[in-house]
Amino acid sequence: MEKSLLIAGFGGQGVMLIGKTLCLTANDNGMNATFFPAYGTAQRGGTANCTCIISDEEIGSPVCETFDNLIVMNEPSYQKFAPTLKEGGEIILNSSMVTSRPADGVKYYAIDSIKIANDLGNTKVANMVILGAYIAVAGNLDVDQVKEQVKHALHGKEALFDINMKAIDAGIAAVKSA
Amino acid sequence: MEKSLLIAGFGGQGVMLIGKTLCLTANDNGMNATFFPAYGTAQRGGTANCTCIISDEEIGSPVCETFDNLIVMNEPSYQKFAPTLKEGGEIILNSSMVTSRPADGVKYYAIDSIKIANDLGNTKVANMVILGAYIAVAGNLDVDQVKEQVKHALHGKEALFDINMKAIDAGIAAVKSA
Amino acid sequence: MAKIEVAKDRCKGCKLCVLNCPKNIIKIGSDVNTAGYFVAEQFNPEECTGCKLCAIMCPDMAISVYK
Amino acid sequence: MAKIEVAKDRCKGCKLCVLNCPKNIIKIGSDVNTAGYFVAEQFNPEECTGCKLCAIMCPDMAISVYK
Amino acid sequence: MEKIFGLPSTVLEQMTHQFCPGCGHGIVDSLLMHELEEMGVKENTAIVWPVGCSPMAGSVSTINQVSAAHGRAAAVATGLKRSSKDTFVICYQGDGDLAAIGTAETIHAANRGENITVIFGNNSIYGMTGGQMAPTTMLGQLSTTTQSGRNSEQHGNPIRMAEIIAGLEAPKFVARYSVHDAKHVMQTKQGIKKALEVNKNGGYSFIEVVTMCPTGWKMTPEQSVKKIVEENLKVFPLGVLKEVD
Amino acid sequence: MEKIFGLPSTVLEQMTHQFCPGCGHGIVDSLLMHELEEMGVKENTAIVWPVGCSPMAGSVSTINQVSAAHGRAAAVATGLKRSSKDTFVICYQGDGDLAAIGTAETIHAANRGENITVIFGNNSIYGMTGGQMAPTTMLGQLSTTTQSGRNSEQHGNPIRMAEIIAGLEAPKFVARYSVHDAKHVMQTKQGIKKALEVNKNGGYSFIEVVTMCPTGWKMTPEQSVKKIVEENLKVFPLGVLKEVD
Amino acid sequence: MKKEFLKGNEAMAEAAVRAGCRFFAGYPITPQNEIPEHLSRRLFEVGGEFVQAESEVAASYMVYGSSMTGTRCMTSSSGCGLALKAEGIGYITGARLPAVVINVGRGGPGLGQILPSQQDYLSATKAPSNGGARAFVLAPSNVQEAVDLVYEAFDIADKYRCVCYVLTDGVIGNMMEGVVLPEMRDLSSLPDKSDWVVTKRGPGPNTQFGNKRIITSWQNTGEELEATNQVFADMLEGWKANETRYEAYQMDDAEVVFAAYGTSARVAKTVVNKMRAEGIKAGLLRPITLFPFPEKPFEALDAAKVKKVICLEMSIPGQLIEDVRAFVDKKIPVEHFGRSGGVILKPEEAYEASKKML
Amino acid sequence: MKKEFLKGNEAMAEAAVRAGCRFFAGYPITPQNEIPEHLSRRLFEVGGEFVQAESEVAASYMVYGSSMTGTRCMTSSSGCGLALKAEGIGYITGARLPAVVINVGRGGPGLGQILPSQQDYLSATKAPSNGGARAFVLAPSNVQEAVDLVYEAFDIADKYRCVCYVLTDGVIGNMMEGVVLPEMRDLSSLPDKSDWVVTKRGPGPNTQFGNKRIITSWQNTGEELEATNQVFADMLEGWKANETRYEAYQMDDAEVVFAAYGTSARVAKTVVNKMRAEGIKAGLLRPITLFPFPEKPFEALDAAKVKKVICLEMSIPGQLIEDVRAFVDKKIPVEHFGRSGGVILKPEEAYEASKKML
Ligand SMILES: Cc1ncc(C[n+]2csc(CCOP(=O)(O)OP(=O)(O)O)c2C)c(N)n1
Ligand SMILES: Cc1ncc(C[n+]2csc(CCOP(=O)(O)OP(=O)(O)O)c2C)c(N)n1
Ligand code: SF4
Ligand code: SF4
Ligand code: SF4
Ligand code: SF4
Ligand code: SF4
Ligand code: SF4
Ligand SMILES: [Mg+2]
Ligand SMILES: [Mg+2]
Repeated sequence: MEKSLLIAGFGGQGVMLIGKTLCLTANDNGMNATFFPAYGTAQRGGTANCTCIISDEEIGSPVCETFDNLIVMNEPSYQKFAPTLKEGGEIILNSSMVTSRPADGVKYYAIDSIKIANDLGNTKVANMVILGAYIAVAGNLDVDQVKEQVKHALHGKEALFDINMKAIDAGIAAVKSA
Repeated sequence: MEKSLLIAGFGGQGVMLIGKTLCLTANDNGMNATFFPAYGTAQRGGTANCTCIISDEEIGSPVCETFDNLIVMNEPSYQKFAPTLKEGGEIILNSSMVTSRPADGVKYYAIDSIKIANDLGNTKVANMVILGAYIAVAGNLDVDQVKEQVKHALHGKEALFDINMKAIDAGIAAVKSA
Repeated sequence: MAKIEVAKDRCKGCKLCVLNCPKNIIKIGSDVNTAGYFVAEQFNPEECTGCKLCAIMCPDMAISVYK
Repeated sequence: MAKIEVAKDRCKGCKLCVLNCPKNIIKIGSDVNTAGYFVAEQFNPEECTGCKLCAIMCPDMAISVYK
Repeated sequence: MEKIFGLPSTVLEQMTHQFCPGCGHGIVDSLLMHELEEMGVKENTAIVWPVGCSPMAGSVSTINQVSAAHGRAAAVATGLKRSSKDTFVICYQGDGDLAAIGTAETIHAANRGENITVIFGNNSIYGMTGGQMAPTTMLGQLSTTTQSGRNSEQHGNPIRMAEIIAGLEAPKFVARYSVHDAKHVMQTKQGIKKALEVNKNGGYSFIEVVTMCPTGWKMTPEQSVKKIVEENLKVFPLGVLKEVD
Repeated sequence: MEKIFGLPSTVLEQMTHQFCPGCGHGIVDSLLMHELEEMGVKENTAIVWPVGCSPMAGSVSTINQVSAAHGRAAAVATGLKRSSKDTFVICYQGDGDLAAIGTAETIHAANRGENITVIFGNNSIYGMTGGQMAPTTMLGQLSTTTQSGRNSEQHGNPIRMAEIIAGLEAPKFVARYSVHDAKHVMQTKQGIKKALEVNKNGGYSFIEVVTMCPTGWKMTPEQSVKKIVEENLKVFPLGVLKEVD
Repeated sequence: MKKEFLKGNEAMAEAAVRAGCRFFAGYPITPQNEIPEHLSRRLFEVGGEFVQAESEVAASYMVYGSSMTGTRCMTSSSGCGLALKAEGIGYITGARLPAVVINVGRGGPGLGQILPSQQDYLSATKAPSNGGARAFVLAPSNVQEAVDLVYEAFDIADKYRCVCYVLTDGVIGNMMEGVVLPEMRDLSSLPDKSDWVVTKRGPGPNTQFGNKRIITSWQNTGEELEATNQVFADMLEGWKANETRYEAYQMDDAEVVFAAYGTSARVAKTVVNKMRAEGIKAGLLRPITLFPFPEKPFEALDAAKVKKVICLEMSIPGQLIEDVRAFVDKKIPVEHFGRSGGVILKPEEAYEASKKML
Repeated sequence: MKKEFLKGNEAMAEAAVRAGCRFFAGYPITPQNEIPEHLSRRLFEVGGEFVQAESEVAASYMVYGSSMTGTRCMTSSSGCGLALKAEGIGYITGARLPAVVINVGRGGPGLGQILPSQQDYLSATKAPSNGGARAFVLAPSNVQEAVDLVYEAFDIADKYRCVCYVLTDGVIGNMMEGVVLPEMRDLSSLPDKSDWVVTKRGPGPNTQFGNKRIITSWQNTGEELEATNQVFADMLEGWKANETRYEAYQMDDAEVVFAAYGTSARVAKTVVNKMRAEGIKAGLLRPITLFPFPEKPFEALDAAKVKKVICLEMSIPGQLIEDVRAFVDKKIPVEHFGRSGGVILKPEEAYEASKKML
């Protein structure tokens, strides 16, 4: 099974980190994964987005027009990318920054990542909340393996392990309780 | 009728001037002519040669392997180019500098240009002697027109007109008397 | 009497105006503009001399000065 | 006692040796080499000091000096 | 109250610079736009932009503009000016552009004394491509291609272009400025004015401006300003290097 | 009698130079060939020839050689030397090559302090291509592209490369010589020796040699020598410009 | 009209002046030096500008700079000099500016040789630069045609706002031949470019806001660049449909067809004449536009009639043959004979080799 | 072996190091900067040298200089950077030196765009330089293949003493994908070059007299250059006969054949799968060597079976299509669909467009 995901937001919201973590996990787990970061001059201090495809089989195109899942981190990204969701796909909304909501019938999860992160004591882990939420929604990756990846990325900052793990769990919980 | 001519010698022997003069005359006379000077790094202070083709009709290739006529101004050029004469072709030899002679049956004119020029009072007009000789041999150009060209080339040096004209005539005479 | 106006959507919160105001009357505020930057603001206009140093220093031509 | 030898087929008759011999004992002769150049020659070897100035000046490395 | 400073008419209100926060190019561009307005030449000016960050200023400007290939601004300006003597031609180039790939074009346009003004935004880094070493990078400075700092053995030393240009005969005005604080920005403004006047009177002028690239240097604008004072100006001394009347 | 001067073993007896009579390149080449023999480095030397007349010396030499594209000798030398530290690398370039198309490569190899020696045969003309203006052509000098003489308005002024190179930090020896007479040839010989020693000890050295191109100047060798004294040396002063130990 | 007797390079340079060329930047390289040399004098006489650039790279950008003022302009070079101009040719093309480029071909690759050669066919026709840039490529085969095509090249460049590339070689550049020079164009009769030149104000091709003119080969987004690519693609289709030119010589009943351009086509003509004299039905198809390539006459060759196509080229391996093969019926064998690297193809050897192929 | 998850550019750079590359000279340009950046650190670690050149032109000649010492060496660039390297590529080719060149394609012509594109097909395959120089051109379509081909490119370059050119694009250069890196080559296992390197004595390829080595792309006479051209031509024939590579995917019974390389081939695969799922007999021919072009599988397409060939490319106008058209039976219609200028081709649109063509 192949799952395509687009993650979009401002630069600095951790868009790339989320995508890479997911793909690294899949790769280490023997699955195929492609991570393609959009680049261009418009990127300077502007928006950021990336495409992640994870599959059991060989991956054809690493880019696509429509996606199984979207993670939208802010309102402009929502406006731009909401139409790229496949029929039957699911959106994860960072509701702290996205005010719009999908049309009826589109499945989505509104995650107030900043509030959740603040409640945990550090605004900066908002992206981990979203990461957790996605794992819960997609269901194709093992939570513990993802956590290992995050720890790996935090190498040298062991003090932050705990709060990041909590944020992932909180994201998962937010989806489950939705 | 198309006539191809190769002129070869040392740099400084007037090879290019002879060729250009012939072609200019033909051109002014409504005939077609091509003048192609060989060039290359080996030329520096070395040998010089050019191909002249004169014809009533459109000229195809401006270069060829074999020629109706050759003008050879020195021995090395003779060695190199003698084999390029067409069957039935004619060679004009600057016998002041060329000691070899063609095989039996090949028509040639040995012109002792330097001696003739010296006799006229100026070694430098040796090339005009050769020019005259060629006109006589080829027979496709009008002597007076050629002389006009030479005068044109000597523009500003009117004092030299006379000796140059004489040199041409001497060249013609040398062929006729051969 | 003088004052400055910061064009909110031009400002990128770089602080160069703050650093160069001889009167120290500019700060980066808590307002975020559409590009996500915290914007500079003058907090003591009465002290402003209209020296234009902040404006000439602004890489984004965000500051207008009035006198 | 010294003398020079000019390698006939290297010489191009440029006269630089002639111009630079402090003893003025080189000239361009009337001999033509295979490349068509008139070749330099030493005409008063007994005056030659073997200073090598002619040789070092020769662009064509045509001169050998003996002492 | 009267507006005594604001957007010049050479700048489009509806567009904002795409520069990073605190980028020195923005300051230089601001000075240039004001100056062009003040000199009344904005209708017949063509700015030759290189490839690099500085051309991002182009989109906010109302001045006619040309994009030169990376390094070739001075050659483009030469062709343009020679074929249109009434056009006021200005290049504004970065250090990768002017001092690396464009070394030959820069020096020869100056040496021919082309009737142009070259403004050289020296930020000691390749900003646009993500922070690689430039010929003007400081010794010890980190960049993505000098990950343990530039060292003179492998990478050579920071090169001083204004000094090279000043050593040529034709240039009429050559100077180096900095935009790290307001005082120096005011001086830079005078320099640009002078350079453009030389241009108007027929002659080549060259202004090097030491600027900050917070993004490429991986510093805040505040830190960048400090780095200029503590490091860059020691290698790139300010002042007028050549002035001919 | 003993032979005290003759062909060095770095020169092939069976080949003669293709230079025109009185060409200064031949003198410089002769000095270089003698020097390489004297220094005992002929077996592990590579001469990087440019495109121009100077490489015609190559065919008579027994030294390993490389032909660089026009202007790129210093870049070729950089790659060669960096990948083979034991090879002694020398460039011998003309003025069109080094001071026009190769300006950037020349300056940046010098600025990086590449461990090479650059010998610059400055004959104020494009010899090989038939006598076009070079960046080092004198004002007033006739050439096939300045048929009424070079003038500074249209063509700029003769450029002084040794001065530019001497202004950089890395070069260890920079000097200008001339080969118009035996005394100056002897000085040039010392300069080449010094430059090669610097190279051997690890460092960049640059020697500019003012030379004559009788063919390009449309003069006899004798007139050419006179022209150097009367014109060229006034624009290109001789001497050591930089020496670092 | 007086038929002058001129060297190809000089004649082309003069033709440019008469076509209204008022700017030239170039760099010396054999075998085309008479072009810059002639123009260094002539352009100042007619009020234009000549710059001997510091390099071929710089020369190409000087031309770019001049063209954006609306000035008719040109550069010329040979061999590796063209490789150095590749980037600039792409910029000119991408910015949709008119310019004329002459290549007087020499041997390659690399420095190769200064002697005449036709080894730049593919580079001229397929990839004069990066990014899919294409130029309109003309190939004269005598001095008169060289003059006429250079003269016209400026019109083509202006009409399409493209690079018009004249591909010739050291034979045509250096030979002298009779030629009638065209009249001096009145500059005021040249196409009006006021709607896009950078020396005027008002909206232009790249203007988003206000009056400013922007000359650039950069586009802000992929979509904008794609749109430009599409305009260019459509233009190329138009060229293919309307602009191809060729000469068909003795083709009516030809059974042996020679394909050749430039100097080689002259050689081919001599060979055709010789074969015809012997009763062999030979003919010549000579592309005059190398790009757009005259596909039709080659596609039209009838396998029932034509026994062989022989490409004569001064290039080994053959280059023109790649295009010829692509369009000729697969049933007709297409062969190559050529010389290369500066060796000039001679009619005698071409004749011998061709006879062997029959 | 561990499958790492790496960015294409970085992975190619590391593959070069492991293949024994010990010299790199380059100049920054998006989208390939991670190649020089990675090598600026790594090459010094392994005892090699990295030079950030003053320009692309200089970089290409530094590589030329390094290669003649026998060192495995490389340069990389994109778009207009390759145009500037054209002259150097010709010199390397003409002097018969081995070198690897990577082009991470971006939009063009001119400056164009930094976004991914496939607009350099013709320049890579037909005319990477002047004078008829050709390079061996490889086109990977995923990161693993990019690594493998870069690794092998050094062997190819050494084997033929040619430029081996890896043509990829901004998608493959910038995407991350799982990849198994090849082993580190033992430098002593690399081909012996002592018979021609300039750092040794003894007769070499251009030696006339004595022991000296001469590295040059110049030849003293047209005849000598022609002989070199002929050697090169023979080598190209050998490539055509022995070295072409392609992937045939679902081709056995294919009625609709896609032709695509690199990133577009991945898109094509997705389209093929989708069509197959619908019962349409689609297949893909993916050239891996772009030059030598795999002519045979295209010539072999049977007009009785194949109804259409569709070239998918990130280039408008199409470029690969010129080769495909030249070799496919004229009876089979060959069409093009693509995006250009930096717009990445998407499988959905490719599918829609292709369906319309059926
Ligand atoms: C021929 C060419 N080479 C490389 C590039 C890539 N490139 C774009 S901008 C740039 C340099 C940016 O540095 P600089 O000139 O210092 O300008 P800055 O961005 O720092 O202002 C480079 C190398 C290019 N566009 N064209
Ligand atoms: C890229 C390139 N451009 C131009 C040329 C033609 N060319 C050959 S030598 C030369 C210049 C010769 O002048 P210079 O460097 O001064 O050397 P000289 O012959 O005077 O010693 C030129 C322009 C070339 N071979 N390659
Ligand atoms: S200098 Fe300008 S951009 Fe920076 S904080 Fe002040 S107003 Fe904002
Ligand atoms: S005008 Fe002067 S005093 Fe007023 S805010 Fe700006 S810098 Fe400060
Ligand atoms: S310097 Fe040498 S070449 Fe010149 S005349 Fe004397 S010996 Fe002959
Ligand atoms: S060695 Fe000295 S004295 Fe003797 S000939 Fe030569 S220059 Fe004259
Ligand atoms: S990268 Fe540097 S130079 Fe470029 S806009 Fe940002 S701060 Fe300015
Ligand atoms: S043309 Fe000039 S530089 Fe070249 S060999 Fe002749 S004299 Fe020497
Ligand atoms: Mg910079
Ligand atoms: Mg010179």
